[in-house]
Amino acid sequence: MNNLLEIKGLQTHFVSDRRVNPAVDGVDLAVRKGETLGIVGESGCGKSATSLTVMRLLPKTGVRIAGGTIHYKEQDLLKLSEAEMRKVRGNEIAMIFQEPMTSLNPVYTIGQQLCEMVTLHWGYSKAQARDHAIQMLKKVNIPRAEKIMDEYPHQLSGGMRQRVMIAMAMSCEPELLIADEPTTALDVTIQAQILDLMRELKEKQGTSIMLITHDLGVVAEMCDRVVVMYAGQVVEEADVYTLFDSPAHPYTQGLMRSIPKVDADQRRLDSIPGNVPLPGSVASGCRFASRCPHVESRCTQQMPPLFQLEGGQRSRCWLQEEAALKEVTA
Amino acid sequence: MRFLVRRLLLAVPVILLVTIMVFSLLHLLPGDPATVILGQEATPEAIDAMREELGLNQPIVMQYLKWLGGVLQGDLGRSLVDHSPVSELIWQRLPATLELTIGTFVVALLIAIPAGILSATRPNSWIDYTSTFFALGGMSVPHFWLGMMFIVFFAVKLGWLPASGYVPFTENPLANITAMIMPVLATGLRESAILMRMLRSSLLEVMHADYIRTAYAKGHKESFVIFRHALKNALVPVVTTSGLIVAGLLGGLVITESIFSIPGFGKLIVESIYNRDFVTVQGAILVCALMVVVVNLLVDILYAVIDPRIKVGKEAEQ
Amino acid sequence: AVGCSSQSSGTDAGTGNNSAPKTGGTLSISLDADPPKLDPAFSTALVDRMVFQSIYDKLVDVNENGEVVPMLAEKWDVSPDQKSYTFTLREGVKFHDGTDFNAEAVKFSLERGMDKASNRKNELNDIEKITVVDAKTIKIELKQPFAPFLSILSDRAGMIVSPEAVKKYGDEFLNHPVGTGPFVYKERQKGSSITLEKNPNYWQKGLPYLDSVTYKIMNDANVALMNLKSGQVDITNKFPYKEIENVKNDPKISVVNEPGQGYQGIHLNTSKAPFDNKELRRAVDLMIDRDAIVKVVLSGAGSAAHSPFSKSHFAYGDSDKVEQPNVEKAKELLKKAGKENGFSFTLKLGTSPTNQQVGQMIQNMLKPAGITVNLEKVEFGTMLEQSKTGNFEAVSLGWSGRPDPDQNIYDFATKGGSNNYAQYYNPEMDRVLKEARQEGDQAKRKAGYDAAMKILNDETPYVYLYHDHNVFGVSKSVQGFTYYPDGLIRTANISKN
Amino acid sequence: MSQTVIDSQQPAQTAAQAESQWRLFFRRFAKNKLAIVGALIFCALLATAIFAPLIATHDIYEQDYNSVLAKPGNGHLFGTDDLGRDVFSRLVYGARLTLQVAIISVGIAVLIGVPIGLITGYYRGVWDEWVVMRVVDAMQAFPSLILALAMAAALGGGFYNAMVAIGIGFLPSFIRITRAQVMTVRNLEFVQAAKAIGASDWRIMFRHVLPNSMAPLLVQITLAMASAIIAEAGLSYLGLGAKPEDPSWGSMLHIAQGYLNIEPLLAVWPGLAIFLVVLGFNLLGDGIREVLDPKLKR
Amino acid sequence: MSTILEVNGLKKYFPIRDGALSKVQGYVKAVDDVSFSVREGETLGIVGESGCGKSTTGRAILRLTEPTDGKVIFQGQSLTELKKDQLRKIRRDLQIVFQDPFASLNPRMTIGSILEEPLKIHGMSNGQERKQKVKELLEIVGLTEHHIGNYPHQFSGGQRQRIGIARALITKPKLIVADEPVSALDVSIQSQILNLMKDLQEQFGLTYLFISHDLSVVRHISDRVGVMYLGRMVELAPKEKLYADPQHPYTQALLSAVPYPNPREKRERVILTGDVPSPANPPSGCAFHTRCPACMEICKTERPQTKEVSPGHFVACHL
Ligand SMILES: Nc1ncnc2c1ncn2[C@@H]1O[C@H](COP(=O)(O)OP(=O)(O)OP(=O)(O)O)[C@@H](O)[C@H]1O
Ligand SMILES: Nc1ncnc2c1ncn2[C@@H]1O[C@H](COP(=O)(O)OP(=O)(O)OP(=O)(O)O)[C@@H](O)[C@H]1O
Ligand SMILES: [Mg+2]
Ligand SMILES: [Mg+2]
Repeated sequence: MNNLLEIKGLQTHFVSDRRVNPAVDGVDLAVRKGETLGIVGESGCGKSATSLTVMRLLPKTGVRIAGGTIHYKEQDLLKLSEAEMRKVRGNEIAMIFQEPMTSLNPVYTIGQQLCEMVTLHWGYSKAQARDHAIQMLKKVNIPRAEKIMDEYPHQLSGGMRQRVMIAMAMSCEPELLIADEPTTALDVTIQAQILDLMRELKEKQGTSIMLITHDLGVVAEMCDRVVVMYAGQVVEEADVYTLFDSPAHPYTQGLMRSIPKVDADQRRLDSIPGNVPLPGSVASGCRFASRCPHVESRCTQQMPPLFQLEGGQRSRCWLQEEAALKEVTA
Repeated sequence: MRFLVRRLLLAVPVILLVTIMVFSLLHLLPGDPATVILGQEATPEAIDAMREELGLNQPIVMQYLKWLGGVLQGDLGRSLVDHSPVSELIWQRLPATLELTIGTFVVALLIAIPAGILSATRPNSWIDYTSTFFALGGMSVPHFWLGMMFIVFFAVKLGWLPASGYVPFTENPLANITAMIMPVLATGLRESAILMRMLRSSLLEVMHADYIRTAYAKGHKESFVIFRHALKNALVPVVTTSGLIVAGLLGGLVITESIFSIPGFGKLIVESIYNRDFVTVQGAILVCALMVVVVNLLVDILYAVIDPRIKVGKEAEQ
Repeated sequence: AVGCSSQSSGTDAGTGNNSAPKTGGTLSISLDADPPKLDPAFSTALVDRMVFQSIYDKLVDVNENGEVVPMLAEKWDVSPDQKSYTFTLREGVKFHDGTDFNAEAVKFSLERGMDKASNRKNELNDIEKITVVDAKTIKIELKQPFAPFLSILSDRAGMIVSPEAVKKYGDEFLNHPVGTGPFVYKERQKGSSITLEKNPNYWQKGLPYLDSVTYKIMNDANVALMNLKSGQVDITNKFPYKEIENVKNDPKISVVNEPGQGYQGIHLNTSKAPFDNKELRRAVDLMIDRDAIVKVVLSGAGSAAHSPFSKSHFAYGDSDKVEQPNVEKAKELLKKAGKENGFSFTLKLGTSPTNQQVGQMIQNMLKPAGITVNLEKVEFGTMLEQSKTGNFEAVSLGWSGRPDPDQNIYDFATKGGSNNYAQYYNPEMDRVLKEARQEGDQAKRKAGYDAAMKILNDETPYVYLYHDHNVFGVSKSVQGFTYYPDGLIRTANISKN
Repeated sequence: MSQTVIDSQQPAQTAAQAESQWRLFFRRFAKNKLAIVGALIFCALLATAIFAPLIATHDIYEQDYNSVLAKPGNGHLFGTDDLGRDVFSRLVYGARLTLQVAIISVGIAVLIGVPIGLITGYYRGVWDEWVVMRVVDAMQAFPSLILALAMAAALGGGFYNAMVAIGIGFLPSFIRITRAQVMTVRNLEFVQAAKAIGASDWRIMFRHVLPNSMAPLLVQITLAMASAIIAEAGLSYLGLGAKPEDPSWGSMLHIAQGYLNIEPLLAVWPGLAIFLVVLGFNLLGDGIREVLDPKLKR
Repeated sequence: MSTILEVNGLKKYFPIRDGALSKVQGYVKAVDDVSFSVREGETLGIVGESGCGKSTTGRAILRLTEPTDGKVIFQGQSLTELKKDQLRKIRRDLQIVFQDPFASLNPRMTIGSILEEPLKIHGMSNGQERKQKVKELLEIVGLTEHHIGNYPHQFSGGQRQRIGIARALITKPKLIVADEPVSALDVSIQSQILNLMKDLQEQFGLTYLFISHDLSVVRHISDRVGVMYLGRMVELAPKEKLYADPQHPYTQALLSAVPYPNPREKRERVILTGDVPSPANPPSGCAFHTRCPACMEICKTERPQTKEVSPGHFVACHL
């Protein structure tokens, strides 16, 4: 199997006020070596929670990982000790966050923050680390790399900071890069630069990327395969062409139709009525049922499994029951 | 340097205002200096003569300007009561108060920093609850009462420490330290509580910051994340509070000073108010205000040292 | 025989006073307040006088029995008309700064006290002229006979300062005091301590025994006591009354508890309602249970008062008889004043715990007669001004007392007297008191004061409450401590084991 | 271009389920155990103050010279004081004074400080920068106890004057906090929205800005109440403050200090009472802060 | 169609101070000489990157921030010259919808009182009628009268934005400035709101000034589109023209940077180098010259004039 990361039946529950919020409720997905996997879905559907669970960076209290496994290479990350996990973090799996503005420590220079990585994981000396850091900055196309080393985050623009974040994430040559909405906070022209850079790095270093976004445009440009999440679950998975050509799940379909197009005029947009249900509020049945145009009685009673369709596509909708191949994941 | 000069210049109107406030406040006090200084048996003639001599018959604005003129030439005037130069009185009283202030502050920091870190990094644990409870308890004990209880316990019952009586450090360091233990603890506990709460909440806030998550994502240990990445960021509000505490202590130790009979600055001011020794009060409060200005300045400089985003000179509006 | 209140007699507080006094050592005396001015001419506070006893000598002193005895003046003659005093001065006495003590210095010091800026002016008002006869003789002529004159000279007014030092330091003399006393001023830490050193050239041979004396300022009597117990202090000038009983059997501490010369009481403002009415003043006076106050507030360290004269004054006697509280009689008086249903007044009092206790007790005691007392705490400076300007109905303000009876009554009860806050005026009173101060014969003077008290106790511009005792805590290692009726600690004879 | 995608899945509740901000507040508050303790202490204080006549066992003014400084027992739960009065009953009535201290002095600070902070923070400008804030600076450079002391002396002693003095001492902090808060809130979009619909400045200040600036003020109020109680005790301890016969805890301490060696319990009771009540206010304030502080939400 | 709003040479400079008391160190030229007009019933879209002054333009038009210079004429009245009181009256006709559906509703007021407030302020109708109007409007924007007593935090982002729109609508305004009304919303919700806004426009004959950074959203809703860069309007044209035939190099780059939601269409992109300069220190001449792929000498020194390259198509470029 060439899966670098394989998440099975992951359940991450937030517990507060004695209320359980099943933010991630049975997620299955896999990232293959060298590919870019896109994860899309509305706000709050559990994208970040999933990725933080992989990194084991969730808050210490108020969280329960209720089930599932996360296999990275041969090991289950959920079973590693904290010390073992620290060796994975940054070194083998790196992460970039959405907010480049706040993800860098404001009181240390860029250089100080960049050097930490290699001194920690690779045991570099100060001088070596510095050289390496400058190297990395150059790789992410930062002009005046030497000077930037001694500057503080607030002296850089958002795009620059995100480059620094990427440089930092890449500096231990991780095998997997988790990018949680890396460009959402940036302007389109800057976003284009960053996406370009990520593509380039991926091609050069062969890093696998798990790209979380809510922007289907970004998905279309960057990803090989896409996982669509809705209310804590994976509702559809497909390679990027299939997804845009023939989305199987009604939610994906609705999503596609509700985006205004920059290159075409539409009188009216299609829209999905209603709101995403509160996590845990749908007791049974399909979580999308209340907004689904194709809803049937079964939908509200029985949760559809993730049907395996042709071409590696998967969809969590009863409509696909017939079309489904034999193997069905619950 | 330019910044320092400008900051000090900016402090001038504040200090002028302080002096005007003191001046007016003192003159609102019933009981003029001549009456009070001369005491019970004084005849009206003696009081008049005294008023004349002290220049109290002049219009109040003139009195103020005259005093101010002296101050500008570096002369704080002479005490109305014993004619000694006010600056000398202040110099005599400052060491004890400074010692008390520094001691209090050190005690506060020694308690607050470990306790604050422990409770912020283990929120809602028993450590957190205990230190929160003790901190809030510490904030709630009237420190003069604590001082009294200390005396009862450590001095009277156990006889470990002298009940009171200040000995200058230069005279007898050991006696000085034993005499300062109780007062420093009595005030230090309270201030440590305040600082600890401040550190806890600011550290808690910082621990939720994105860059802390980044630090963890790099694979750092928790202790490294806390001490290297979080603590420095959490210090700004702590420094602010420290500044307020130190500024408050300089003139605010009156009660501690009177419980433990420490000839301090606060006591000087209060005694002088009671004696209607206006010149001394004005001088002392002026010095107090100046010290507050200096402390604030130090706080600002510290801000800039801690946080590169804050340029020295940017007013830190709370 | 420690702590007993044997009348007007000196009490040796030390133990084993049979052995020869040891020389050397430092004596620590705690004072309840920081002496503001170490210059007798400008001194305003009682506590100054404690320190003065060590630094300055006076022309005359009082002995344990309150009698005037020689000090810097070896002897004196009084002219038959009582208006001229000729003092023969001790020879070979030197000031601390090495200059000679002589008649010029005496003249200088007295005239300094007569200056209008001096606080002694009032006391020395009657001096007409001072003449230096020769180096060891000085003659003082008075405007009119003035019986308290010698008593006055036994206090601050009679202290002789070094003229050279005054010239040298001017205004600052009070911070560089120079006298002829047994101890020399060394330094002071304002608010904290005053240190004196032995005067090696003291005129009394062999004295003082001690090497140095340190006065430590301890505002709180309890704190002072703790320091006494722990040995940081040898003598305390104030003692917590409630503790007197407790230390009775203390092996290390003895208590000296002796009548002082002062009294506590209440000025009733006779110039305005309600106390412009004599009956109401009398009613208040009548309702007060002084013994209770002495017992509760002073724990017995005092005595009920009905006159300004304590047991240490020759004028003490029947005038000080206290009536027991009497509601019926008080109500009658109220009725006579047209206030059957009672009345209310505001009593201003100081902020000390004792003041407040007394105030509350009085409030309580007047209640049965229907008199409501509103207590108002006033900070001392404010109280002083309001008292002097008559801005009060009743104000609780005592007097620390002076050796001569005149000094305890004259300015309080005569028209325009500096302490006559009650603004009381009775020409008969003025006459009687004036006579008494000019009379040389003590028996006649006493009769005069008895007469004055008769009037005063009838008209009651001032409600005398109690005479407080001077209570000292003395370590048993202290020897030679003698109580003087002026309540001042004389250090020359003290030694320490 | 901050396209922060904000959680849009909050439930649309029906009116029946409607939960006001306050209810939410109380629900979160109720989870904070320490804050509950604080609230309980506060309620106990309130109850004690209200029902003092029922709780007290003796007339608090009745002096008994034959049993001064009695030890606890003999019908006196906490013993008697220097004038033979029942300490327990005096403590109970002292709750009234303590409550008054807290309410009056902080009330003064709030009634004067908040409007000043509100107006200067809203309009900014020369007045704010050169007058109000400089005066505030000057007041803060002034040692607060000394300010209170001098003012208490100037106003002529007495309980209410002490209150005023303490209240004025709190002014700077109330002005500052309100002002800082107002300066944040006035830039929020709903204030802009109010302006856009044509609301007058007055309406914006009092209807939009003020209610949304209350959170830190509420915290400050409880904490200031705690300090007010300590400050009054301090003033009483220095001999100013309440009337001698009135059982202010501070003046009880003042008197008790004279009997530390003989009857330390006399100092213990009022000290404990002050401690408990102040602790209550502090716990309450801390609890409110935790509940309101969005940054500490977890 | 007549012109309802005319903006002429609008400028807004924010002073930069070093500390509260010190001297002004310079200015952020948030809006620097912007002119355009809006016709009755149309939607004018304004796009541009973060910090280019879109919001400031919107606010300065409404005088929510006082413009530094320039003229704003609304229905023939010069807003910039109005007194405070007159301005408050005219605000019934001129409304705004904000980006942040969380911050733009007073969290301490119920929906009912939020919606009633404008009516109260303008003394429109009595209590009973007001309640009625609020109910009607809630239905129009897709909520129900059950919601009247609820507080903002009890609603989802999309619902809140509906409330924001309702508040803007309740005084029956002529022009609504919509400052990124859908940027904070999820795609599926965004389309609901866009549809609602379009419906309302038809129903009430509204005019929109629609501010957004999202080119596709602007394209969808606008009739004409203006592109802003660093406080200046670089291009303004009917949307078909602008999207089909962008003239300004910046517009071209912007359009090409938008990721297409179509994996098969890998276009040739103009990727701009560098970052948007700070408006506190804008480049000389043409503000875009530092990033422009077709920069000429003249661009560095001279600020280009706005030219009408074809009817209704304005461009500020030396090319
Ligand atoms: N630390 C936390 N404590 C409690 N609940 C949390 C926490 N983090 C996330 N959640 C909840 O978990 C659910 C999923 O959140 P998550 O952040 O994974 O969403 P997301 O898909 O990343 O959304 P977005 O696009 O807004 O980033 C949400 O309902 C959120 O409220
Ligand atoms: N009150 C203010 N004080 C100082 N500068 C301001 C102020 N408001 C805006 N600015 C500055 O003016 C410039 C334009 O801001 P504006 O908010 O109009 O941009 P925008 O195009 O709306 O950006 P966004 O897409 O981020 O909302 C920015 O650089 C901003 O920092
Ligand atoms: Mg997320
Ligand atoms: Mg904007």
